[in-house]
Amino acid sequence: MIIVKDLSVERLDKKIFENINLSLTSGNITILRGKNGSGKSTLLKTILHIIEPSFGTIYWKGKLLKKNLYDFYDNVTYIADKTSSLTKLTVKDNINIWSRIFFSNINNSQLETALKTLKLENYLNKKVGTLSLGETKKLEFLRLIIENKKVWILDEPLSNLDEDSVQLIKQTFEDHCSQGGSIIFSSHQNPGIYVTEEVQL
Amino acid sequence: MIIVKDLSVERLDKKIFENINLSLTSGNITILRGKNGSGKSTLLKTILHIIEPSFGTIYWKGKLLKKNLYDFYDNVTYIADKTSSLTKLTVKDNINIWSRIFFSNINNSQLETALKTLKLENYLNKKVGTLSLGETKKLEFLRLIIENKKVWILDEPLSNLDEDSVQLIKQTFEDHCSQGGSIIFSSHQNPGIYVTEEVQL
Amino acid sequence: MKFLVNPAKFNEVTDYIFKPVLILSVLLFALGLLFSFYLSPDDYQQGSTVRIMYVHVPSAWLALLTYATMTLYSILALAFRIPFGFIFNTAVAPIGAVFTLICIISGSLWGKPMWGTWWVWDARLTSVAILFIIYLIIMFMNLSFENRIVREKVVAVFILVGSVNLPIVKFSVDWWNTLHQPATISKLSKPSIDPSMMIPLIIMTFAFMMIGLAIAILRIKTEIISRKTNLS
Amino acid sequence: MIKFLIKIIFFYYREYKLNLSGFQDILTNIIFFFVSIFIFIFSIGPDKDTISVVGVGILWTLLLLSSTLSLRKFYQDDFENGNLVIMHLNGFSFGFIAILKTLSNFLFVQIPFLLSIPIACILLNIANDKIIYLITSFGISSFILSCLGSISSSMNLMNQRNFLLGSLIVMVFSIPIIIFSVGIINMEESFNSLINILFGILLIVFAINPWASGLCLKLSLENK
Amino acid sequence: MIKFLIKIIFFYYREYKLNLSGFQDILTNIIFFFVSIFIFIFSIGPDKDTISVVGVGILWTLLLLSSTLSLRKFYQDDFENGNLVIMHLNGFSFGFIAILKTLSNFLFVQIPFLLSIPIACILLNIANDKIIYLITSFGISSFILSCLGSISSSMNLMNQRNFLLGSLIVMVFSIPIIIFSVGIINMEESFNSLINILFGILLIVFAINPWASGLCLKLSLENK
Ligand code: HEM
Ligand SMILES: Nc1ncnc2c1ncn2[C@@H]1O[C@H](COP(=O)(O)OP(=O)(O)OP(=O)(O)O)[C@@H](O)[C@H]1O
Ligand SMILES: Nc1ncnc2c1ncn2[C@@H]1O[C@H](COP(=O)(O)OP(=O)(O)OP(=O)(O)O)[C@@H](O)[C@H]1O
Ligand SMILES: [Mg+2]
Ligand SMILES: [Mg+2]
Repeated sequence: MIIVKDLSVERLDKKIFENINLSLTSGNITILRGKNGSGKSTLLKTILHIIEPSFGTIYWKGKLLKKNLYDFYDNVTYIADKTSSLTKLTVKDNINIWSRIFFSNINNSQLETALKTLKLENYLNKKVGTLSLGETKKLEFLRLIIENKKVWILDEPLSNLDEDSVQLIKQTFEDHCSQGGSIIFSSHQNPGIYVTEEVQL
Repeated sequence: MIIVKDLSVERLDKKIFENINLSLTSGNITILRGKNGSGKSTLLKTILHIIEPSFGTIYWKGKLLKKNLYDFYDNVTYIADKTSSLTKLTVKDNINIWSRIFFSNINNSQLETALKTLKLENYLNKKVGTLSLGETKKLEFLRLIIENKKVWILDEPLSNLDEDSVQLIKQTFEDHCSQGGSIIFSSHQNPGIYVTEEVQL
Repeated sequence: MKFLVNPAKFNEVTDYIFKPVLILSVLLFALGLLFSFYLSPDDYQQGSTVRIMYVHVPSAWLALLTYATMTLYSILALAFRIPFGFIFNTAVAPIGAVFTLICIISGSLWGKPMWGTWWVWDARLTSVAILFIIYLIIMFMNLSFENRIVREKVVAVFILVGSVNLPIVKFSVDWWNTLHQPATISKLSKPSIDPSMMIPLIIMTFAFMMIGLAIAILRIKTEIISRKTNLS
Repeated sequence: MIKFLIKIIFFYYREYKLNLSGFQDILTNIIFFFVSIFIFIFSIGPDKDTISVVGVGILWTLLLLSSTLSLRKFYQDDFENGNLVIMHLNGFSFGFIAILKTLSNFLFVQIPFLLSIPIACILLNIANDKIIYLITSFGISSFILSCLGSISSSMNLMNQRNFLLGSLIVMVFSIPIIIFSVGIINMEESFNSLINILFGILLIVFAINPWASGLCLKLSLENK
Repeated sequence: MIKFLIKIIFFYYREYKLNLSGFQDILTNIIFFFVSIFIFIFSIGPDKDTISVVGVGILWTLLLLSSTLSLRKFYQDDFENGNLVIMHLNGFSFGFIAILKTLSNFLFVQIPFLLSIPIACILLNIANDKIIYLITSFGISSFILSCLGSISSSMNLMNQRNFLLGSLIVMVFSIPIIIFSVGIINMEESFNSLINILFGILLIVFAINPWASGLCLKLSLENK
C-alpha cells in the first residue's frame, strides 16, 4: 500500500538520510532500525507528510501520497515517540475525546476489555499527569484500538514498557497483521516480533 | 551508604508498595525491577525525599536521611524518567547552565571527550527541542559527568537508547563503581549490566 | 455542645433537630411574607419599596454572620486542630455566597428607586461586593485544589485573612460618609425604627436563619459522608 | 459529511474540556473581569463622572488583556504535546484547524467577557443606550483580535527570529483597530457606517487567517 | 559559602537565559502596557485634566494586570520539566528557591515595567515631580506583588485546572495595597511615613513568602 522511493530528507540543510526505499503491503510489518539520531522518527514523519522530503516520492495505493493525502490519513494511526494524551484531564476524558473525535465504531465492552488487558481499568478517573511512564504509554496504545485503522505508524512503541506489555503489543501486532493491517514501527529493542522487512537507517 | 528499611508509600491513600528493604554501599549497583506502575519511580523519589514515605525509614551514612538531607543531596545525582533539559535553549546553553549551577570541577577537555563519546559534539548549537529522543536522553547523562557525584539515582536510563549507547552506559556504570561510586537505577531491559542487588517491586 | 465540633455527634444531634428546623423555617418564612406584604405600613418617604428591606437586611446580616462563623471555625480548625472546622467551611461557603448575592441584588433593586442608580462605588457596597468575591474564591478553591489536606488549610488561612473585610462591611457606613443607610436597626442603643417594621424584619431574619441552618445541616452531612467514602 | 460535522462538534467538546473543565471556570473568568474592574475603580477613585468617562477604556483594556493572556494557550500546548499532528491526521487541514481554533478562542475566551459587559456597564455607570453599541463593536473587534491572535501565535511557534518580529507586528496591527473601535462608541450618528468598516476589516482578517496560520502551523510542525 | 553565592549567580544566569529567550513575552507585555495607555487616552479624549487625574490609577492597574499575566510562568515550567527538583537536589531548599524566584520575577518581569513608567508619565501628563514618588511606591508595591504572585502561583501548582484562581487571589489581596499606594501619591506631605508603612507590608509578605511558597512547592512536587 505504501511505497517509498529514494527518499532523502534534509533538515536545516543537513542530510538526515538518503535514498531510503521501502514498501508496505497489507499484512506486513516493517521495522526501522538505526542509531540515535539516524532519522527513524524523521522518516516516519516524512511518510506522514508532516515533513516534506527533499528528494524521492511516496505512493499510497499507487497514487502520489501528496495528491491522496486525506484518504491516506483516513487509514492511518500515528503514535509519536512522546505521549500526546492531555495530562490535565483524566484517563476517561482522554478516551472520551479520542473515541468521539475519531468517530470510533468500537463499543463499550470492547473498550473495557482493551482497558483490562492493558491493566488500566482502575485508573479511569486518574489524571493522566499522575500515571507512571509506562501507564501513559499504554494509554496511548488505546488509540490503536479506538481509531481502528489499517496502517499503524508507531515510533518506539516498545520503550518504557514491562515484559508483559511488550508481549501484549507483540500479540496485538500479530492479530492486526492477520486481519490484513500493516505496521511500520521503529525500535531499539528486539522483542522477537516477526517482521517482514527491516530497514536500516 | 544508603539503607532503606521497611519502606511503604501511599499515594492518594492507595498503597503503592510495602516493606521494601535495600541497602547500597559504595561500589554497588542496585537495579529496580517491576511492572509498569509497580512504583519504581516512586521509590526513587522517596529515597530522594521528594515524596514522604508513609512508613519506614531511610538512612544516609548511618544517620536519618531526613536529618542529613543536604549532605545527601551533595552526593547524589538524579536523572528522572522524563528529560529535564530546557528545550528552548541550545545544548551548549544547557551544558553551561548545568556546569555552572552545579559548580562543576571538570574541565573543558573532559567535557569535550564526554560529548564526543556521547556523539553530541555536533549539536552544541542546536536547540534541545529539535534533538532526537535518544539524543535528548544522552544529553541528560552529561549531568552525571558534570555533577561528578558519588551516588547516581537513575530512572529508566536505558530506554530509547541505541545499542552503542547502552554499551557506553554500561561501561560508565562499571567505571563509576570501580571508583567507589554507587548506582541505583530502574529498568525494564536487561542489558547485561552486572548488578549487586536486584529489588523486585 | 460537642456536636458543634464533632462529626459523629453532629450527625446524631442534627438527626433530631433537622425536621423541627425545616418546619420552623417554612412557618417563619410564610409568616414573614405575610407580615412584610400585608401587615406592615408603607414608609412615608419610600412608599412600598421599603418592603425590599425585609429581604435585604436579613440577607445582609446572615451573609455577615455566616462569614463570622466560618472565621470562628477556621480558628478552631487551625489552632485547635479540629477537622470539623474544615468540613463546616467547605459546606457553608456557598450558603454565605447566596445570602450575599441576595443582599446585593435586593440592594440594587432598592437603590434604583432610592438613589437613581443600580450601583455606586461607596464603601459599603464595594466591601460587600468584595465579600461576595471572597466567598466565590473560597468555593473555587474547594472545587479545584487537588490535595484535600492542603486545600483545607489554605482555605482556612484565606478565610482568616479575608475576615479583615467583615468590620469594613459593618462599620463602613459609620467610618465614611456614604449614600448607604447608616445603622438604624442594629444600633446598640435604641433602634430608630418603627416597631411595625421591626416585627416583620425580625421574623424574616429568623426565617432566613432557619433556612440557612437547614441547608447547612444537609450540606455538612453530605460533606461528612463524602469524606468518609472518598478519602482524597 | 455528517461525520465531518460531528468531528467538528467533538473538536469543540475537546476544547471545552481543555479550556473550561466546567461551569466554574467560566465563572472564574467572569469574576476575573469584575475584579479587574474593581481594581480600576480603586485606583482611579470612586468619582461617578470620571468613571463613566474612562469606563469604555477600561472595558477595552480588559478585552485586550484577556486576548493577550490567551495568546500563549492558542496553539502552544497542542503543538508541544503533538495533538496538532493528531488532529491533522484526523482529516483537518491546517487552515481548517486554524479556523476552528480561532472560533474556539472566540467562544471560550472572548464570549464570557462579552457576556459580562452588561453588568460591567452598570458598575461603570455607562449609559444604558450605549450598551448595544458597545456589545456590537466589542463582538466584532474581539473576533478580529482572535484572528490576529491566531496568526501571531502560530508565527510564534516557529521560534525563529524573523517571525518573532512578525508576531509583534500583528500585535501592533491590533492597535489601530482598537483605537478605531474605541472611537466608534462616541460617535453615535455615524455608528452604522463605522461598524461596517470594522466588519470589513474582520472579513479581511478572517479570510487571511486560515491561510496564514495554516502555513505557519505546517512550517512549524515541519521544523519541530 | 562563596560556592553558594556563585550558585545563586548562576541561578540568575539561568533565569536570564530563560526569560530572554522569552524576550518576546517581555516585549509583548510592554506593548500591551503602552497600547492600553493609548486606549485610555483615546477613550477619554484629549482632555488633559481628566487624563492626569486618572493617570496614576491607570498605571497602577496596568502594573497589576501585567504581573498577573506573568504569574503562569512563575513556577509552572520548572515544575513540569522537573527543574524544580534538580534545583532542590542541588542544595537549594524550597523556601530559598521561592526567594530566588521571587527576585527573578521582580528583575525580569517587573523591572521592565518600572523602566517604562517615565515614558508613560509623559503620555499621561503626570507632573514631573510626581514621577519620583511614583517610581518609589511602584517599586515597593511591585515587589509586594512579586511575593504575592510567588505564593499564589506555587499554590496553583496543586490546582492544575483553574489557572485564573491564582490571579484572582493575588488581585483580591492587592486591593488594599492599591488603595494605599494610590493614596500615597496624592499626599505628598506625609509621603515618607506612608512609604514606610508600604515597606512594612513588603517585609511581612517577604517574610511569609519563602515559608508559604516553599511548603506549597514541596507538597505539589510530592503529588506530581
Ligand atoms: C447593592 C446595594 C446594597 C448593598 C450591597 C447593601 C448592603 C448592606 C449590608 C451589608 C447591610 C448590613 C449592615 C449591617 O449589618 O450593619 C445593609 C443594611 C441595610 N441597608 Fe443596604 N445595601 C445596599 C443597598 C441599600 C439601599 C439602596 C438601601 C435603602 C436606601 C439600603 C438600606 C439598608 C438598611 C436600612 C439597612 C439596615 C441598616 C441597619 O440598621 O443595620 N441598602 N445593607
Ligand atoms: N526539528 C528538527 N530540526 C532540525 N534537526 C532535527 C529536528 N529534529 C530532529 N533533527 C535531527 O535529525 C536527526 C534525526 O532525528 P530523529 O528524531 O529522526 O532520530 P531518530 O532516529 O528517531 O533517533 P532516536 O532513536 O534517538 O529517536 C537528529 O540528528 C536530530 O538532531
Ligand atoms: N502523582 C501521583 N499521584 C497519584 N498516584 C501516582 C502519582 N504518580 C504515580 N502514581 C501511581 O503510583 C503508581 C506507581 O507509579 P510509578 O511511576 O512509581 O511506577 P513505575 O514503577 O515507575 O512505572 P513505570 O515502569 O511505568 O515507570 C502508579 O500506579 C501510578 O499511577
Ligand atoms: Mg526517534
Ligand atoms: Mg517509572
